Amino acid sequence: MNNRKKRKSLSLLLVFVLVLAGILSGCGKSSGSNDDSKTIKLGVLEDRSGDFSLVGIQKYHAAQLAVEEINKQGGLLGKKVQMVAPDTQSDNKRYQEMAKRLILQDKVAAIMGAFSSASREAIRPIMDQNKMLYFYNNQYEGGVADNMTFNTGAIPEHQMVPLIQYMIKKFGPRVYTIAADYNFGQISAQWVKKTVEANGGKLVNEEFIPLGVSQFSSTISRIKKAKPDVLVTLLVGQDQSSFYEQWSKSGDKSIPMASTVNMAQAYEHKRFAAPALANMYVTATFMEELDQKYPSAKKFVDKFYKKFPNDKYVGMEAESEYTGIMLWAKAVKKAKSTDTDKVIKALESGISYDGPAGPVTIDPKTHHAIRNVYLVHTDAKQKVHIDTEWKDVKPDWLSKEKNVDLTKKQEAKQYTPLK
Amino acid sequence: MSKEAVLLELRHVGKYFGGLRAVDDINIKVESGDLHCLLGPNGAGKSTIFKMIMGIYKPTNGSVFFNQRNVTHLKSWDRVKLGISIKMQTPGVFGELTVYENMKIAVQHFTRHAEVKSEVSRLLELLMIRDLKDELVDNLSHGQQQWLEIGMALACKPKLLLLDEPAAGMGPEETDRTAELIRQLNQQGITILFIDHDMAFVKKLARNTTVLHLGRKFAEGTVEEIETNQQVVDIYLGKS
Amino acid sequence: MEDLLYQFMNNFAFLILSAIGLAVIFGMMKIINLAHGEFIMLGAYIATLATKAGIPLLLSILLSVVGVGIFGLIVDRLIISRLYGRTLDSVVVTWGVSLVMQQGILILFGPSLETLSTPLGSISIGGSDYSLYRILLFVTAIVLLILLYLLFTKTTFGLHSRAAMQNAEIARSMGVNTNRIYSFTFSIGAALAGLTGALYAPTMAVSPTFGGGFLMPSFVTVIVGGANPLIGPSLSGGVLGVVSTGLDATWGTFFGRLGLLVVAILVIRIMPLGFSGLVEKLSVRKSRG
Amino acid sequence: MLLTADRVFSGYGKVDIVRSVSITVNEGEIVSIIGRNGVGKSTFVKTVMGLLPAHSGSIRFQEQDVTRSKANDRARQGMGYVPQGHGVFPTLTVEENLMMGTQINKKKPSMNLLTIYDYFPKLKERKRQKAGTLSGGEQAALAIGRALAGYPELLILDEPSEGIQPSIIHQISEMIRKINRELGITILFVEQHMGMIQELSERCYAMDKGVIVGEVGGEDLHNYDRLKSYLTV
Amino acid sequence: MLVKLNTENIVAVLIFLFFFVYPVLVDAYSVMNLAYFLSMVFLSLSLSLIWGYCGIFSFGQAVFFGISGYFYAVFTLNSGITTLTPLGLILGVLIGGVIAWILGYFMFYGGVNDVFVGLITLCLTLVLETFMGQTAGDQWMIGQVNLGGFNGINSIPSLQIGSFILTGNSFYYFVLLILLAVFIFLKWFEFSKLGIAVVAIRENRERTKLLGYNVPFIQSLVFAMGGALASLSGIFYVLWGNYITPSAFGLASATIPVVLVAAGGRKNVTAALLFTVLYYWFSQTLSASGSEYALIILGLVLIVAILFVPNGLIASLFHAGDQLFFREHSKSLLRKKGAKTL
Repeated sequence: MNNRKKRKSLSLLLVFVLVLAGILSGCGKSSGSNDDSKTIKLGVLEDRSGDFSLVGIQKYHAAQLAVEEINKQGGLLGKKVQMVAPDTQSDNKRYQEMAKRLILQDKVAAIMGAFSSASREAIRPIMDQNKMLYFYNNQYEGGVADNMTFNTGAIPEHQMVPLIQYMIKKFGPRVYTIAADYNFGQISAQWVKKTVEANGGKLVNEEFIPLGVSQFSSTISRIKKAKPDVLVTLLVGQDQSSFYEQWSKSGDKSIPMASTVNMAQAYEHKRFAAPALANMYVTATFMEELDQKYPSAKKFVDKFYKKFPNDKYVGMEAESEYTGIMLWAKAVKKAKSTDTDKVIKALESGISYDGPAGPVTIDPKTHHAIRNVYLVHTDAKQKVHIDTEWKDVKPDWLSKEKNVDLTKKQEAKQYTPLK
Repeated sequence: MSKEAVLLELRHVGKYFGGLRAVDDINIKVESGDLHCLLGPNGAGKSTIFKMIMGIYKPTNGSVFFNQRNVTHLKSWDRVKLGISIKMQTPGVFGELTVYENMKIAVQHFTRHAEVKSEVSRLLELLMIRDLKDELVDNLSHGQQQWLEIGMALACKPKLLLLDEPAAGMGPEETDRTAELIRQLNQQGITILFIDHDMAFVKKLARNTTVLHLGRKFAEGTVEEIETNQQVVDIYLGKS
Repeated sequence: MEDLLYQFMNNFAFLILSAIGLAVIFGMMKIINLAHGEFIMLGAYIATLATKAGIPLLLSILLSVVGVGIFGLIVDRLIISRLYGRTLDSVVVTWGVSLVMQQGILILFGPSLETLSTPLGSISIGGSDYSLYRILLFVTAIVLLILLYLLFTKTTFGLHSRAAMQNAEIARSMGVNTNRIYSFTFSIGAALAGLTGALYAPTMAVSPTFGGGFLMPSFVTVIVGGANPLIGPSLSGGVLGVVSTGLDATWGTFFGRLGLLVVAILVIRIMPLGFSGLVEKLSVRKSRG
Repeated sequence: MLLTADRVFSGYGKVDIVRSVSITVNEGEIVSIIGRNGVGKSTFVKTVMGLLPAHSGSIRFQEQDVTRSKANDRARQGMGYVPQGHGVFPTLTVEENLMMGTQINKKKPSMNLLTIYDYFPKLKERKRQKAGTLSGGEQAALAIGRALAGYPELLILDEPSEGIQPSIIHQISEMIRKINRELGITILFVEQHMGMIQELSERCYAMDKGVIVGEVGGEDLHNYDRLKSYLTV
Repeated sequence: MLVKLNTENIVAVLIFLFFFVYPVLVDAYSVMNLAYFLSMVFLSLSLSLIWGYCGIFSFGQAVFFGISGYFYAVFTLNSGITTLTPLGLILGVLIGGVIAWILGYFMFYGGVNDVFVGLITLCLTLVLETFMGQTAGDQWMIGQVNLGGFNGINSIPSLQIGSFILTGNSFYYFVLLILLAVFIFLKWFEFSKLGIAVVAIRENRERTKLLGYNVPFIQSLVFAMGGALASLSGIFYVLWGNYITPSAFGLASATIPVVLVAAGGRKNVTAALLFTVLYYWFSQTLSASGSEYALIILGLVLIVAILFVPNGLIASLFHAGDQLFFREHSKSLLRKKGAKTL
């Protein structure tokens, strides 16, 4: 082969590789190089495709709404808030990649997001490593004690404890739990057990359903045999929500169901034809239907649908996301800085925001929220009735039983009730 | 002849496919140094016997002995290591590799690394296809592929070489060359068992012959005996 | 006992209906359709949307069958027809198809649909309620198996497709347009998936990920059943139905699910051609002996 | 002229195995193509049948250019084909195999299965049996019967003698001749079995290395040495 | 043979040169990100080895990826001694290899081959996903480590050699050096004695047996090597994110290597390497854009790639490069990779 040809080919390939390098590094830098701009960047990681998009899109829209409002009112510290929101695609790997990207490349001031506990656990250590302020605005199984993490959603003290007490008192002591077979379901089931025992009830059985199971005939037959007074359902995801339709056809509809995840999160009562979700009792920190009774809720719901007229529901996770961003904004204003330590200090000062479902206050010791809880149930036509409300429920299990005080002690772990 | 001299022995070997008895109760002895032919019309079970000797098929009943050792349950590759090697009816060469590479695959397993090249050359020389060393095997003629495959079988340094229709599809010149090659190999001490239809070819080579018909042993003896056996002639003409 | 029977019927119907479309496509064309779940999902969407639009359920189900069948035909003509005989490439391509379909539906219809109510109500036997519709699903599964058997053994199409499966070149020399046979087979497989989706739509939550739950049972049923779409699914559906019902009833859902997979692994190891391979072997032996 | 192939080039992939082959077959004739293994005989008849594309050249059948039409269309137009090794569908029953033939073209009359069973009485005995369980000779009969069932104008046979005992080869030759005489079906066959070639052909083309090297007809067909020179070089 | 001048080898040299200077050109995030892509390259290479070289089609690389990831997590978290992390890495790779060997033994000695290997391994990944998914309870402790169910295990220690913790650039270079070593090994392996036998097995399994090769043994061996490589990938993934979940065993994880190797060019390790990096970069960029069309674009790209470039996108580019610049129509499969689908 002659040398000229060799050189020609080499140079062509070199060009190819350089172009490739340019693309790779260019992509790495293009969006991250404007640190000193006139915006404050807020990272939002929510699933807009895949399994969790049902709730993820609601939360993403709520975040858009919150950021828009903040900017309308003049932004923060004289700067506009710019939302950086990759699609995490219901993929935990993606959560990690994107969290690192938001922190290291986009240099965001704080990160909101994650729906499932698994997604949260995927990114929480990254937040700790990089000292990034993180808001997990979601209902969950509780127990996370982490200096960098704040939670504005509902936890078992808000939901499970009052719910079980109410159900046992109203319907009887025999409780049957079916729960998704993963961390959320198992820890929540521990809460059920703990609360049932504390209230003189009896747990007749607890059954764990692997994620992705959509056929429930054996479970239904076991429940019917056990004849419980209350059926607690802690089912997660689209597949498992098929339970209700199947239960309504071959189960015993006279047994009342109780849940902390249904309706307020994934609006099963609107998606399923009656009476699949009939006779269901739920404790929630927010639901669209609160607008019947509470003006602040109505205002929020109206705003939401005005901006997103095609959306189907505004649930409690959307409210948490919205409130979380508002709380963060308030803290930034108070700290007069986006510096993480200062903002955390401001948040730990017992900061409070009057949200769509009443005041939400950060509990400094646990970084969880003190907030109102509503108990609702559905009638045979799946119409929602608001039964009771508890005001300013404290998330104090961590501080009382586990001696967590994040203002004094560094922590980065999740506690479970039975350990 | 002493018992030690029997290299290959089939004892009451049978192979059934479902209800079909492809091979039924066959006894064959091949002595060391023999040049032995399996004869028989199509469907007589000749190739099936070869496959059982090689361990490609497991006999339904009976046993295969090689060098006084029962090899019925040995895997193909272990039999190759004991010294049985085969050229199959349809060429099993690697069409997308070159002749040299084909030979290398076969040779490297039985020859020390430093000697692979010279061994390949020696075999290609023997087979008279040295000029085709760098040719893609797919471009070879049918006859050349057959030789290559014989070469690959030889690379395994066999004591017993099975040749299934070694001259099929060859012209007379190629056939003669093949016959010469087989005789030469036999003289070097390799025992050869082969299948063929062409009586002229068989007559040139074989000392002992076993005739199969419909899966059973029909006759055996020297080529001359077989040739004059009226019953053998009959089965070939379909009278039996 | 009625309970166990009812559960078996449920499991059997679910396994058969999950697998049947996949079995036809894999058995006849050796195409591994990773978009099978999405075809099922599409069927569920068409049935749900049509029913919401006021079309009677039965007609909506029919619409799904036709709709997904036509969709399958389009996918075949555009994509699969270029891959006949390339089993492994079909894995990659159909995976791509599934990504496109799932996200496409999400963009078009959002993350979930309002679900239909299961029709027909329930009957009470021995003091226990059983969904009539689910019993009907079991009957449908069996009827479907019979229809499929008739289609492939009694019709010209069936004869031609079995011939094409064995030796496409010779079938072509017998006047069979094998490409049309393959297209039609793929379309039938898709239509069956659509039917499955439509049938289960009123019993489950309908979302873009609807098909995901069907994928594992369908693959396991096809694997255990083997290549023959006529014998395979019915046998493996029966055996796996018993296994999963038994494990589920004694040790719970998790073991029921794990059991399916373990059976599949063992079956491939012991008889790679599955039940239908075994049956074919026995039947040849019988007709020879 | 029933079939004309004009300077046909074809092969697998891009390589030409058949190079510029031209033949003609007249109505009612029995024509053979002879030659050794691997000279391109099968490739050529597969091209005639449409199972392989012609790289260049043309094929006319019944005065129509069929060079670009597909195998299934040629079959429907009246070409019957008996592949090498007979190619029965092993897990279909004998009757189903035959039905493949009767359904070749629904617009044309097909042959009654009974007629076929008349020609091949063995097949009738075994009509419910899986074709894979038949003996070699029976499979050959089935393959011929199957092609016959579509009532072709032209029957193409690729090495009908292959894998068959010598005694049966003779029977098959007679059967093919009978089909030609009684049903008026034109025959084109590929062969290297001397006996069959001599017994059956009215005219034959000799092929070597992808080209036609000679044409033999009439008295020459009984010239053993001449034929032998084509079959063994 | 190794330094033969053709497009593939030139590109390989350039890629590695580029990788070595990359940290100088870009910020810390991009380096970490490429480290992640490179970790996933091992997974593709493992499939390239067993599928491309040996013709074993497997969905099971995710099995070894996940098992070794979990092993590393449990081992290092239990030992609590961070200097033992390299031992965790080595043991993890060995265990992945051994498990692959056992699985290979189970399959190949039992005569399971071709698409059935794919099906068994697919079932096995799903078994592991199902099983690991339900290990959230307290009964699933190994030593002091809870397997963590669906949420998986996090805060897994990074690799520490002596007192030096490998993070950032040092982790990147560590991965890169091992990748280079593995890459050179694979290139050498192709023409080694075993490598040639492996190609023979891919081309004609039965015939290779008749040349005296113990085919199931060689298949198991190559499968074990593939398992070890996949394990390396799994551990690097864990080191990158300090995290592992059962989704490592999921359908998507099982499918991705197949997709990458098939679309890149299965008989060519450079193609697998390059395509893996490009794919991860592309899909991540799409995801970061937040576009709802990301997955649709990705799906369409894969479909088009397989339909129009069946021998693999990158491998075909190499081939075109060879024809353009080197005018060499090398004759044999051993030299011309990816020329024909198997």
